[in-house]
Amino acid sequence: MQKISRESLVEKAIAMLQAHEVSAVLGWKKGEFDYDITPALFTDAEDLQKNFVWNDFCGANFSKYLVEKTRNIEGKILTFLKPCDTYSFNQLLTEHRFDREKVYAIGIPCEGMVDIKKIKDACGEGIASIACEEDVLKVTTLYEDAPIAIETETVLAERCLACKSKKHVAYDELLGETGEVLESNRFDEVERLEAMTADERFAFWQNELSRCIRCNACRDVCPACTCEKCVFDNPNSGVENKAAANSFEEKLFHIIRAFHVAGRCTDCGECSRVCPQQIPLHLLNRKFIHDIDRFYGDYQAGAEVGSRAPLVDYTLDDLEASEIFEGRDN
Amino acid sequence: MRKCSLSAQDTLFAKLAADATLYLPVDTADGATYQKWESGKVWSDALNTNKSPKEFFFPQMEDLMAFKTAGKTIELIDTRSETEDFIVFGVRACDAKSFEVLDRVFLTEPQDSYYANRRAHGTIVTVACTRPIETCFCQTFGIDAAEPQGDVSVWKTETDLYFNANTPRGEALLQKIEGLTEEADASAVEAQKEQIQKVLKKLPLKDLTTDGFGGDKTEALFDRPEWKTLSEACLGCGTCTFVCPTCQCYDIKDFSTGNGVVRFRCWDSCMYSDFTKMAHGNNRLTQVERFRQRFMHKLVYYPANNDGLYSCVGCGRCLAKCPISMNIVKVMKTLGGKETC
Amino acid sequence: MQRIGVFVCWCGSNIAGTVDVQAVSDALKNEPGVVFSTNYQYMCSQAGQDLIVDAVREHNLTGLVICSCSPRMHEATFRKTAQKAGLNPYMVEIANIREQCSWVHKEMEIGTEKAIILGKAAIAKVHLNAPLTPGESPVTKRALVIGGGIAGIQTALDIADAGFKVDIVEKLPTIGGKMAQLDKTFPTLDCAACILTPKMVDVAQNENVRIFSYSEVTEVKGFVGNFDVTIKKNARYVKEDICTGCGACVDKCPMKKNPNEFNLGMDNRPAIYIPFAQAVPKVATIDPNACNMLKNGKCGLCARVCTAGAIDYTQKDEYIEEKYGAIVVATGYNPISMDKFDEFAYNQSKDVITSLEFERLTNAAGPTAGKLLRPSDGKHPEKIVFVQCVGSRCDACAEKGKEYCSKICCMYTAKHAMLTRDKYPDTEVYVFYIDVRTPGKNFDEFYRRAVEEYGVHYIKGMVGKVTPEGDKLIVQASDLLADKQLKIDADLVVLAAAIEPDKSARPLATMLTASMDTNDFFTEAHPKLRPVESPTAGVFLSGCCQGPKDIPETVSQASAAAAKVIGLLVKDKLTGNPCIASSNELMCNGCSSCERVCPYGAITYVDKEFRMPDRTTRMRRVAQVNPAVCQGCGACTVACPSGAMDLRGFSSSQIMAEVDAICK
Amino acid sequence: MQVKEYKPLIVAFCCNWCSYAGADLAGNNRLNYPADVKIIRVPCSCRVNPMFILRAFQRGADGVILCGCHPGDCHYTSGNYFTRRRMALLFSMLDFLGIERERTRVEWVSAAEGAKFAATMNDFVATVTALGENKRLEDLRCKK
Repeated sequence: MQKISRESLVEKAIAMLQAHEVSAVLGWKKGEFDYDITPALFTDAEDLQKNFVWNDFCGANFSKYLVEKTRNIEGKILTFLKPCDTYSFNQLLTEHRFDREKVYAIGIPCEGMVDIKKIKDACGEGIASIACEEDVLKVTTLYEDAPIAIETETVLAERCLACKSKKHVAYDELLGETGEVLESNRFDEVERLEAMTADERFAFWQNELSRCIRCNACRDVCPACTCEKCVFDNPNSGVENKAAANSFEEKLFHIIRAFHVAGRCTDCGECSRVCPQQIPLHLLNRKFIHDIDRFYGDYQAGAEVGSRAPLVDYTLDDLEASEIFEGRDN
Repeated sequence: MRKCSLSAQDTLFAKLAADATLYLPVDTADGATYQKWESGKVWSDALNTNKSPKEFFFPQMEDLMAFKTAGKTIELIDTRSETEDFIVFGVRACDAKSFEVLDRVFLTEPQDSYYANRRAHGTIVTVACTRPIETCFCQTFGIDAAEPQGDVSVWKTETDLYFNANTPRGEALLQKIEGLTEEADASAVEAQKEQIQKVLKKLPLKDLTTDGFGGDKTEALFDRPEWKTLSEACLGCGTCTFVCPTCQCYDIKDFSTGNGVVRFRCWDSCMYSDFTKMAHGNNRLTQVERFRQRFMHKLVYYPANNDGLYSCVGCGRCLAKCPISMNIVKVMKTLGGKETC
Repeated sequence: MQRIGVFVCWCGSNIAGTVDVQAVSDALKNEPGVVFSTNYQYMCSQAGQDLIVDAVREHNLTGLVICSCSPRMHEATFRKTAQKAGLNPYMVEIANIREQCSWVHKEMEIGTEKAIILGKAAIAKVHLNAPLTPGESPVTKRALVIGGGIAGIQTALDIADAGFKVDIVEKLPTIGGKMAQLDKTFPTLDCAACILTPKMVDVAQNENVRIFSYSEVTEVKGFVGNFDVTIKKNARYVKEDICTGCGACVDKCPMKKNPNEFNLGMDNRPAIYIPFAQAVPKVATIDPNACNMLKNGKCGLCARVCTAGAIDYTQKDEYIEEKYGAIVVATGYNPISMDKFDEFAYNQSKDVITSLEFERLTNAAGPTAGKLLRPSDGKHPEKIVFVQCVGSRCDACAEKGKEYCSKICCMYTAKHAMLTRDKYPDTEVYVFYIDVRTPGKNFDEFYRRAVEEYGVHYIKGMVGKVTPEGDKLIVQASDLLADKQLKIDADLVVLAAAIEPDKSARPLATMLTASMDTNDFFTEAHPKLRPVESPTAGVFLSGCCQGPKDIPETVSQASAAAAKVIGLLVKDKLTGNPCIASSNELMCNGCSSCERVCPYGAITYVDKEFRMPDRTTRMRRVAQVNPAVCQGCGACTVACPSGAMDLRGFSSSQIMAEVDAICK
Repeated sequence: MQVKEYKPLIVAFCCNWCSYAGADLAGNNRLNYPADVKIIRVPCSCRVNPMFILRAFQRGADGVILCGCHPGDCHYTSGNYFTRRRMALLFSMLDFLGIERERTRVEWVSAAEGAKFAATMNDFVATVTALGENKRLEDLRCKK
């Protein structure tokens, strides 16, 4: 259950729309079921009243939409930003990807979003309805007579379990409270892989990446991937491909993509959320983040606008490439 | 109708796998996928596999031909080879129907020999869905989850597997396992069908109809303003296309290996900004147009050219997989049912 | 499709000894696009070059591959040959089959095989070569020198003497800099003023030189040959062109008690002042923080006594915009603050002074008229302790001081010690040092004279503490050579404070997009080969802004910088290197990654309207490379995630084609 | 039966100002190193895109080495500092994916270090030869 109510967001949005302070509201729209929420632009109060949703399923990060929507919409856009979204928001501003003046950003607290896959694993397929209550989700299914209550905590998305920050690093206004940067265990899985032998790591990634269907959802949802033309869509880039012919091309795509967002990725976790094949793509990004932290000192992309990403920076006594494995024998 | 005890499953699979490669859905940590059966692999009860079985006939990537270069000479190489026999076991009714959609594209003249080759060697064994889920809407397209088509239909009960051959190829397959099966009456199957019908009536999408769609609705639908809002959040990725059992678009590309060129085809998505890009540019320049194309094709253009057959089978994969949860159901509910223009 | 000619050189037996050149030219003849292939004994000879020219004409060749020695040897030669044959010179690629093949491999078979592969790589690359033309930009024939110390003066004089206009911007009311404050100069001991002031006069009188004193640079735009600079001329409340420098106002000014900067605060000056007698320009300046008229509107005495009518209390800061072709940074240095060095009691006793203060104390124009007297009581000091390396060569971990050697202290301390002993032989002089570093012409001899002829006590060891006790300063120190602790009751302690770049350098570096090291010294374009150029084209370095220097070194660097400036200004047009980065504006995201890795500040962003593929028109921020500034390193091409940035002559597709050919 | 001796394929990217000149010097001094090393000249090590390195592996390279000026000596002042960060991170990622870390290397070779260039190449070839053929980053389509 989210601490801030849907009603207070709707009320704010309607007020701003009616005062002509903004011309559109970027929000989460009610879906077919209780869990399939779609990002949408609302322009009238009625639509907001009827279809605006704010609950435990509003995982989508809106920051990237601002790149396109600020171009195509006259006037300001009101957008609601969860703490993790604000990092992407700042990073995009650092890279001049949208006009800050065209956005009214409202920071809202987030208690973590749930993962529908985990709910299905817990309750079985055939979800008929889900009600978000305090700390509990009440799930009815097509095959169970009684509703099943599951603790929200147990079905939180992986990325929320390892939440890096409850602090809003950008906003025009806060609704509810902002929190603190958290100590998280988000690098544990990276370290678990690092502790494996090279053969084991190879087998792990071979298994994961071989499932990739190159739908580009990871790239297209990624707030760091806002290139006018992606190298993988550009026949002149030398790496363009539409489908991975073999394990080399599977690796090529994901290595280069991770490299291109290295130092710019805020670790929002959208890539893994949207992957239809459930490949833990965020681990590649986290590997880069973890390495950057270890090699060059802690750096959080998006923590502040205008900060210099580690890959466009250097110090005279940086680690040598030959030194990165020192103290590791696997 | 033949039946065999569920406990004899493995013997049955071993028999089938003896002279044809047998594929069936197997559970993995990340959902069910079709895998080559070998001893120890367990047939999954999952309703939908992650990817549809269309790739058995229309793989995501396949070589069409090759050129070998040496100095200034170039030699053309036919890379085709006759496919070996294979069986796809455990196909759901919706996916089974998708083969008809694909056949109408690939097997009409000029026939796609790569597809035809595979189709000629594949036997499809379907299975009835006892536990359809909220994303299922095959009924909308007249598909009966209790009566799956394919070469052989299978009903799985608590204790037994029931088989019914629908085609000569299916007959041949049943022949092969005759020793492992016995003749059976249909009462258990009928009971199951009834049960399935009851569930189907409970499904949230049971009332979804194709009203307002069909081959003659181009004008009525093309300029509807709702396309804009529907496509508003579309990321332009290819997830819906690639998990869809009926999407059949592909791109043909050349890959230079250094010693020659491999000409291959791979799935393409009309949601991509570079789809059918030609020398003059793209014919659909905005995501609204691309988004509209995908659904107009499934609900209008395809039926217009294929005797009213829709190129959606209601499997629900796109409902489950779309990163932003925009899908054909939302499109149909928004645009359908009305005769406005 | 290119029509490629392949020319395999034997280099006598240098190549032909280990590579079957006939086999190489035969094998490469079969490569796609190759219409002509041959080999010859010496391709770089006149006959060899003629062979190439003839082949180009006969076979209509569009691209050339020369399999020969290193491109570092003869690339330029063969480019000229191509030009002679009517081709663009950049349609040539060299396969290095000598240094990197025949000379490092022994067996003919292996050498030949590798030479063929290297040839194929060059062919693959030349397929993608495009004609390149260096860009041209005009040169504004005027230089700007920022800083009017000896470095700036020398640079300006040399540039002016070559016939170019040059402007000096000095932030203080007079030029002259630190040298003007010095008493004598080492190792010759001639008086600083005697050698500096004539130069100050020269520069003031040189008709090619304009001096903007009491001014600073506030904005720099543009690039090499074409800088647009804004100079802020601070209001000095005296009309510079009218003031005669008579000094009547200075004498009459009632606000007399203001610390005199020129004497480092050791005496006072009035609110209206001329820093020193030989100041250039010799005009008065009103200190607005001290002047009663400016603060309270009461007084006006100076205006009344000024017969020339130069006083103008309403003067405002003035902004001047000027174009320059080259900029020389000569912002100089300052001694570091002694605030963090409590152990030396600098802030506790007036008799602990820095070496620069010592200079003023011994200077005839200084606060004591050149008599060496203690600042506290005006008595003659009988025991003086000089402490070297105060704040120099510090441990990186210590949070005070500098890691580097300030370079000049050893010599001026020897000078101070020697001069003291010379003038006051009764004075005992101690010098504490870590090392004495005196390389330089006549430097070590100078130091040895101090020790041997003048009896200065040089003690290797660091001073641990200075404690004022009564009218004495108790200096606790260790003598490392004798391995004992010393206590000296000194009358005067002189600290050789480390020197650091002037504080104005950092913001200036930002304006100039010139890079600095962690100590805020400007970085050279190359530490050995281009020591007076900054990596930013058109920006040059003179004097201590680049690193600690003594006067002779400063002057030679100043002249070197001037020579570089003259070399630039003498050109009517600048021809660039055509192998530079260029941005595909349609693909550019405007994300600034490229700009951040560019060492030359060659990349800028413009908002530009584009017609997009979806038929909309959009304002987009896109990167543009200034061809006059880009040096072609390619750092930006990798920083660019979309691949919009590419490098001409070394494009991504060219390099990948080479990779493919090698790995075939 | 005759077993063909395994010869690795090594791609060496050398910056024009230091390492390429170092390689030239190795030639001038007739210092041998295996012909398996093929050099590609780039203006600066910072011109080398990770895509080039992966491309080389795809096309059949068994090892890729990047040579540039020593830190502090870059002809373009800062190029090799960026190279150092990029390659440290890229190599770490390749290792994370289970690709043998010995197949990639960065080495600073000045124009005066002909001997170092030859020694480096000898050592790198020996290391890669011991590893054997690159299997983990290969593209079978590119094999003959």
